[in-house]
Amino acid sequence: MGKLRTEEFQVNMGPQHPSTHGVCRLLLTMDGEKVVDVVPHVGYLHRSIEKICENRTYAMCIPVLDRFEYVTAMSCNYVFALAAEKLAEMEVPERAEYLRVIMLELNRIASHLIFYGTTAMDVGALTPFLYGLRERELIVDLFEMTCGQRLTYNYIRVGGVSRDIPKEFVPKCREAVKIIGEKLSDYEGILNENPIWIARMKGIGLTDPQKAIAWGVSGPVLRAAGVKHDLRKDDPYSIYNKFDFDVAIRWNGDCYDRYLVRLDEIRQSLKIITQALDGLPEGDVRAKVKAKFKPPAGEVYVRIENSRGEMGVHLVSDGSTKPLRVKTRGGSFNQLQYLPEIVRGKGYLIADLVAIFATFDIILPEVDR
Amino acid sequence: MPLVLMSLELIEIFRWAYGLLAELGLPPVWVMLISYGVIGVLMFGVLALLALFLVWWERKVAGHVQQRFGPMRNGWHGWYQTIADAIKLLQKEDVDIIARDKFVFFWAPVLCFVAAFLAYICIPFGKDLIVADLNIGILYIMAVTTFTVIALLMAGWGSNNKYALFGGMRSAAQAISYEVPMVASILTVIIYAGSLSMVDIVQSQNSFFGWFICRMPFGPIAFVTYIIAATAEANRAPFDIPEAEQELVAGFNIEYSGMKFAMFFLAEFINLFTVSAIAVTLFLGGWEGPWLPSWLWFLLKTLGIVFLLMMFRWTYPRLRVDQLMEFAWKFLVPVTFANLILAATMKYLGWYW
Amino acid sequence: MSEYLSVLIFIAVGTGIVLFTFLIARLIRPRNPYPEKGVAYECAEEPIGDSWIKFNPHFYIFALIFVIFDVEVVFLFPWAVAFGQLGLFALVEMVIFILILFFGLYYAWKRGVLKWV
Amino acid sequence: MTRDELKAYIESNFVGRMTLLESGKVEPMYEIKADDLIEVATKLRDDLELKFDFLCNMGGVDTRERLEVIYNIASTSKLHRLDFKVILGYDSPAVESICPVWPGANWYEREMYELYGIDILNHNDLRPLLLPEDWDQGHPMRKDWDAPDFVRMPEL
Amino acid sequence: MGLIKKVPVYTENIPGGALVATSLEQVLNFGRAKSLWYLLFGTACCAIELMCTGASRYDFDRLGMIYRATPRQADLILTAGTITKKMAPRLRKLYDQMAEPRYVIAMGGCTINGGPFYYDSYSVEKGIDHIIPVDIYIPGCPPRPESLMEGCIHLQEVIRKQKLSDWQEK
Repeated sequence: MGKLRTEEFQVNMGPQHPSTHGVCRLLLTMDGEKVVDVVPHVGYLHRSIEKICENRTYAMCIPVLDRFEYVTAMSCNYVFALAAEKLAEMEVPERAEYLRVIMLELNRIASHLIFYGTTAMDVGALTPFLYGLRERELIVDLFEMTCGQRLTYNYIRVGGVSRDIPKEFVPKCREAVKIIGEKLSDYEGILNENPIWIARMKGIGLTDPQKAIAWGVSGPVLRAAGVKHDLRKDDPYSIYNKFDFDVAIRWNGDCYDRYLVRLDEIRQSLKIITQALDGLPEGDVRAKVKAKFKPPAGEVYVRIENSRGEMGVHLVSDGSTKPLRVKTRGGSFNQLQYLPEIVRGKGYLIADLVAIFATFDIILPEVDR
Repeated sequence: MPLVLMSLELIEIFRWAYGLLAELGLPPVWVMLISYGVIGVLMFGVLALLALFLVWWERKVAGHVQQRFGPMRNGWHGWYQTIADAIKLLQKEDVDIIARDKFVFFWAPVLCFVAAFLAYICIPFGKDLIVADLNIGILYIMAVTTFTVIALLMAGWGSNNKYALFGGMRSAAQAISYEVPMVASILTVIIYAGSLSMVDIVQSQNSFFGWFICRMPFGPIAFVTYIIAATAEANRAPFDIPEAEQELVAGFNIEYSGMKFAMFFLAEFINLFTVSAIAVTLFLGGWEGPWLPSWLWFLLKTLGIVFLLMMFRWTYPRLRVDQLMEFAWKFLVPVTFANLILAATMKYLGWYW
Repeated sequence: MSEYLSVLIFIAVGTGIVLFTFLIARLIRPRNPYPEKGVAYECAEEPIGDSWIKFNPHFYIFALIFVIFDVEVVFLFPWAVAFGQLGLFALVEMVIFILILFFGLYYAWKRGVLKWV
Repeated sequence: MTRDELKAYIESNFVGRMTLLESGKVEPMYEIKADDLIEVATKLRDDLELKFDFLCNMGGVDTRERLEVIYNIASTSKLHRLDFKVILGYDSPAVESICPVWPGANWYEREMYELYGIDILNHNDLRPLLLPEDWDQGHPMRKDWDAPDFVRMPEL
Repeated sequence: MGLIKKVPVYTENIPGGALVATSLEQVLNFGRAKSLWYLLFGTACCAIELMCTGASRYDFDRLGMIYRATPRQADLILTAGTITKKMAPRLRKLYDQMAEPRYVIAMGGCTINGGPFYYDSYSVEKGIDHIIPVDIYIPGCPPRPESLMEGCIHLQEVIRKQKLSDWQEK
């Protein structure tokens, strides 16, 4: 058939759209059902967290940073606390480190469960969404037991954690780990072999590892493209080098692999949590921190492996009680930047774009801050 | 109680009323008009109740599949939830969309509902319980239900909204693609029934092994292909791409609110019941069954199929639009036509029960 | 033919009932139009351009294939009804008829017409 | 490479082009001249021993005395990390775009342009990223920025 | 048409007319209250709690609340999350596009007055009541699902007390 020219037109997807996970606006240039180009417009959730942090003391920064990436608020707490500790060259009690690892990994699972649910929902399976959130509630209960909050925890502080865990925590946590481990096979049973699911996910949204690195893509998206890059192994922070776990990796870099990598990561996190619970030492949970915490002047960039990729903070201190600059970095920022690269000119349909967006697991506060 | 139920036969009432009217000395045409009119209104009442029930049931099924309860606060297990919804929709503002095409926008929901409603003229709810036993019954149903597509296309076009346009286009493409395999599966039944009349089709499968689904091997194939095509015709998940929430926000009905939206909603559930009723009539022996009154058998079987379609919706991911079309043309059409030839050959050779 | 009168009456009744419910709704619903309310909804943004656009012509090819098959189906209906009385000749004839159409479908398939957009 | 090896390697290979700063607490922090930026960055990326192929983060800093642009880079194969910065004055600060070296810098630069007013030279697209389209109140991340509805936290 | 608004006026002189008016009022209010379809609109942290409320443990559907993706069919906006200055016009647009009767629940501290982003923030709208009229405020950062449901039940009570005579019409 000869080329017949059709009219290209522009459609707004977002800021209020069920599958943009918040308030991203994708300006699509369409040719019929085909997506010719996509331009992300962000900033609808730009809350000036960095500016606020510059006017807060170090302790007060942490609750604000909770809202930087609320799906894994523990990571946000941790990365800032880690940066401040590095600046002040502070030692953290071992029990606190164990608790931090348990919380971080629980939070990673919670985040991936949301991913599982929302991705299934975006691809049109409505029920797995509720299953994912149902198991997430178990983890949320644990957090609530520990720090009294369901979503924004303010638990990991400079020098340790805010308080010790209650004594019911460990058995409850073991139980949750067991249940989630069992349910995980259910999740895989629902979707992994489903022909419609495979048809929708396989071969869609291929990422090129070299390009992805150049664009700063990290985390599960990069690992699904066959790059074995996990900061827990490559640039170990906290006590991750004490635990035995594998880096989940897949090689095709399509939506299906990104989905599988995340499910595998849940499994690895469960493994880490079990080991951490077994090895949990007694002792203090917080180092002595002065009421007016003043790290010496200097600057540091720390990065951790969050569920959406590398999360980092560049912290600049001028020796006063308030940081001079808190520059945060979230995985979604780079991934959303990279999104047009893999969609442009590939002839994906609007449904594919939704699947790609979902498996990139972009959440907007991390982009907009 | 069962005795009362068994004596409930609409046709008797109709005959009685007909005779009464004829005695009054009205011209026959008027008698026809009035009696059919009354039946039409009655049918609307039944369908409205049915749709209310189906919406409630859908929400309960969804709830229980998803390990929650669904509506609980309005009556016993929320039984009057949909009534509240209906009252709400009745008093919802009808927004004047500036850029719409006024005529098309207004008539789309009407056509959508009427198309769904017309099918009920020749659906046999039970023994002798049919409005008019048209001799081209099934062909007629196929013809009128297709009007729904035009209505959805009108809704998509008339809204002057890109998402709605996508929804309308998709629904048209989907409906015309699945029409062919659907009709081909129906034809396998017609070869054996030898008639297009719905009543004749039911009467030709008068024992359990006479049900067309039990005719090996083409019966089950035709049934499965019919169910797949019917799910697509009724725009149900996993074929609900015209209103795919995650892609097109709400698809063709994106700009509709209030009563106009309610008509689409109603038509969707009426269509769901229609395709299930056709499946029952063609493959599952219609009203045939022991002990219970015929209409109850029909209702039970139909609700069983409806339940099946609901379970589809809440378990499967959604197909992509191109996969959907390819599935229809590259798989269903060849399979159904091959099945048709197989059935015809076996009929000719006499290898069937 | 009197049965077919019921179709006409049902059309009238159906339309009448829908219009009646619209009328009731019109009586009890609030009405408060203002220009912002009537803007087409496009995910909370101002729509870009008109949505009455030239659509991909591929779409019509599906419609064409459908028309061909639908005409075939129209021929098949009387054939199926009368099949019991017709015998071998009708069977062979219809198989040939279907096969010819399938060559057409196969051709369209190979030309890549059966690809959506 | 470990931190000390990295320091030594850079000292010998980037003579006069990268100045070690005191402020870096964990990883070495260097200063690079604004004119030299692209060349040094390309070399950092392409050097077979360094292979800094991953731009973690970049952003502006307002220290009340000057403006800085910080770059945090890492290597996904060699697993080492490095920070460097470009120091700019307040009057017409401008820095070359490093998108040719690390394309991921694109949005960071757009963000820096609108929040700090640091001009990015040779950038292909400097539309506002985070702020509203009709923003006309200057560059809010500067320390001396103020606006009518900007409420400062009272000192505790 | 707005005829309904005048029903109390017409019926007050008829014997028993007031009864008709009030029962009509009750039936209509019942429909509105028991079938609040909310707009799928979440911006930030509260959206996660909104999701949880819709999910298995809390189950919004019990109250008859289901989500609609398009504002034309929604009755309620739950502003789940911070509204920034860039988002504010869009929120207003969404509200404008909703068909009446429409209700707003300000969920979470950010939408009530800016919450944790009140001080030192240059881009957060300090309270959505500058933009759209709010019926119910639910404090919390983010509010728990229980308090969200409580807020919705309160809104239902508010709706049940509406009068035909103050039917929204401008």
